[in-house]
Amino acid sequence: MNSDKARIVVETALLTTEEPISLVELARLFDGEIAPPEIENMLSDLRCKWADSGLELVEVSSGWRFRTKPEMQKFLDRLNPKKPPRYSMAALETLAIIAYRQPVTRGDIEDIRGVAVSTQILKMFESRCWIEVVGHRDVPGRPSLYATTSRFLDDLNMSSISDLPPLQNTNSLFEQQDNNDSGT
Amino acid sequence: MNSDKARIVVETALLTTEEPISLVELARLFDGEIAPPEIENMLSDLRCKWADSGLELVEVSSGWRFRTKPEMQKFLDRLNPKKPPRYSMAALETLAIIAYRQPVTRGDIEDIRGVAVSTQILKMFESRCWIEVVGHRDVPGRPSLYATTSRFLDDLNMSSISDLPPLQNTNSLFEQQDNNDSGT
Amino acid sequence: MIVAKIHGEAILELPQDLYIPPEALEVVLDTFEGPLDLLLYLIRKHNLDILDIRMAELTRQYLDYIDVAKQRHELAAEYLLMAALLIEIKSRMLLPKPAEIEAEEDPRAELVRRLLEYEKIKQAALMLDALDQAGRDFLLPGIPRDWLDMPELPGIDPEDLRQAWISVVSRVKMINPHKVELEELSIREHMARILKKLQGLDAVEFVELFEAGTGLAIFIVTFLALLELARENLVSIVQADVFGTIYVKANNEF
Repeated sequence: MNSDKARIVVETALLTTEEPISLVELARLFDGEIAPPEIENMLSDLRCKWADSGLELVEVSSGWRFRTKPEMQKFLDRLNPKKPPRYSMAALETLAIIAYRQPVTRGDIEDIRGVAVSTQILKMFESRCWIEVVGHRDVPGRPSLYATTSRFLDDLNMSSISDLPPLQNTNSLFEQQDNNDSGT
Repeated sequence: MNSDKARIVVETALLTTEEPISLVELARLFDGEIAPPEIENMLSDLRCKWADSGLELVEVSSGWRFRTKPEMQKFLDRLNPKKPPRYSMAALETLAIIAYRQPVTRGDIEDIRGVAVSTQILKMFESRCWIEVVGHRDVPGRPSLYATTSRFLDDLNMSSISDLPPLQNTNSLFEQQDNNDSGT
Repeated sequence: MIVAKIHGEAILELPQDLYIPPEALEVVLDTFEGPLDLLLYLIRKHNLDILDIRMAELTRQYLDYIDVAKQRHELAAEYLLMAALLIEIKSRMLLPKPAEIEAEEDPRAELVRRLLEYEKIKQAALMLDALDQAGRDFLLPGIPRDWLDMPELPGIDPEDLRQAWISVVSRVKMINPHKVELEELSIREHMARILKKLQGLDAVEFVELFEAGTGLAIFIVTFLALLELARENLVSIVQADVFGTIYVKANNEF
């Protein structure tokens, strides 16, 4: 198979799945006839080819996939006016604690937020496959430890947890501390 | 909005919607700024643009949509592999006899295999368009003569029947024959 | 006129939002995520350094706040717990410190740590919400694969056929070896091709069976295939007159 034909196959595979496809899976398209490095070249060719279109080829946590560019959303929203609901602040804070402090128990989340965590919020993110139980803390009651999934990273267009926006220090506390430290 | 930009919006909408989109709906993308006839022009541009790819833009009863070209199936099926079904030895032998000795009657196949050939096997390969009746032998009963089809060659990635693996040297039987041939 | 000094800095007028009218409290209460959120709100609204909380003022505001809320709401226990904590901190700060426990940590330290951590998470939550989200801020392509309903057919390759043939041949060899002979494949192929061409037709001119431009080898093979077909009585080759047109017809079309 020539490489133009192969690139068409890769492009078609990526356009027909919502799930990202890893390099290893892409190599399966050709029954191992084409090696992953060559497929990587095709992916970068495809990325250039699509540069001037409404979609872009991106690498996320579980592989490669196309996504629409943000500037398209204005138009696409007119076609499909029902938008997914925005999450409440309580839900977002819970998600942020799990994302930034994982793995955490429900108790950890409650300590940080200062209020009880509703089971519904955890269930909601679990059913969206954004969080999952990755173990149990070895304390009385063996509470579940929650962490984010690769689906969460994919849906937020990130390839790893380190792509999360860095936490900001919100107060002069740390500046002062630094000064104190350097003073001693 | 210029028409290149608009065409990109139409393309993006079609690539991200599973259901066909009608002209009226497509016009909604532009809040009525672009008239359906102009969108029709874009659609025919897009159809040409996609002609050499793995997808094709088609008009169905409820609108326009992309669909995958049939020749992509072979590759895409490898992405979600199920355990591949296999033909029985009897079926493979029957097919081999038809391929290597065509045109043959059912009687020929039975003579060679030494056992009866089930009608089901012949029907199965006929319905797959791998074999066809190309004539009848002029003997009592006028049995059908089977041969392989060009579809068979395509599916096995051969351009002609002579691409079948040669039988020489695979068996002492043929070695003997080769010797005989060269001796004459 | 200097109203107050904070960290030695002169404040010339009172912050506009220092006073929250009680009737506004109820509306605002629903927007708080809990006592920490409320405390943060009060501290930030006072433009105060979180590290230097004036406990008396903060506690008074907090208590005012939950007092109003209590009249109209079933107040969550967390708010009352926080009120108790604030009062405890305040009272510990009021007590004179005996010299021997001077090194004791500022009673506000733990509260400050929690407030800072919570504020960080609050910002993180907003940052998360600002990230592009699949389905909300961008869409994914998902062209349906039309054939997925079709049952998968077994795949074979030419080697399978060769193996199958070898298996037939070796079996036949044991029974009756002389019946199996190797034939030139391309002759067989052309026999099938000629029969297909003749199908449904009365007769075809002999020369039409030879495609121009296919080369001498193909001509010879086609000719041999024709002879073989005639020998097997599958076709008739007819020439009405000497040097007349030669016709080929399939025998099944009589």
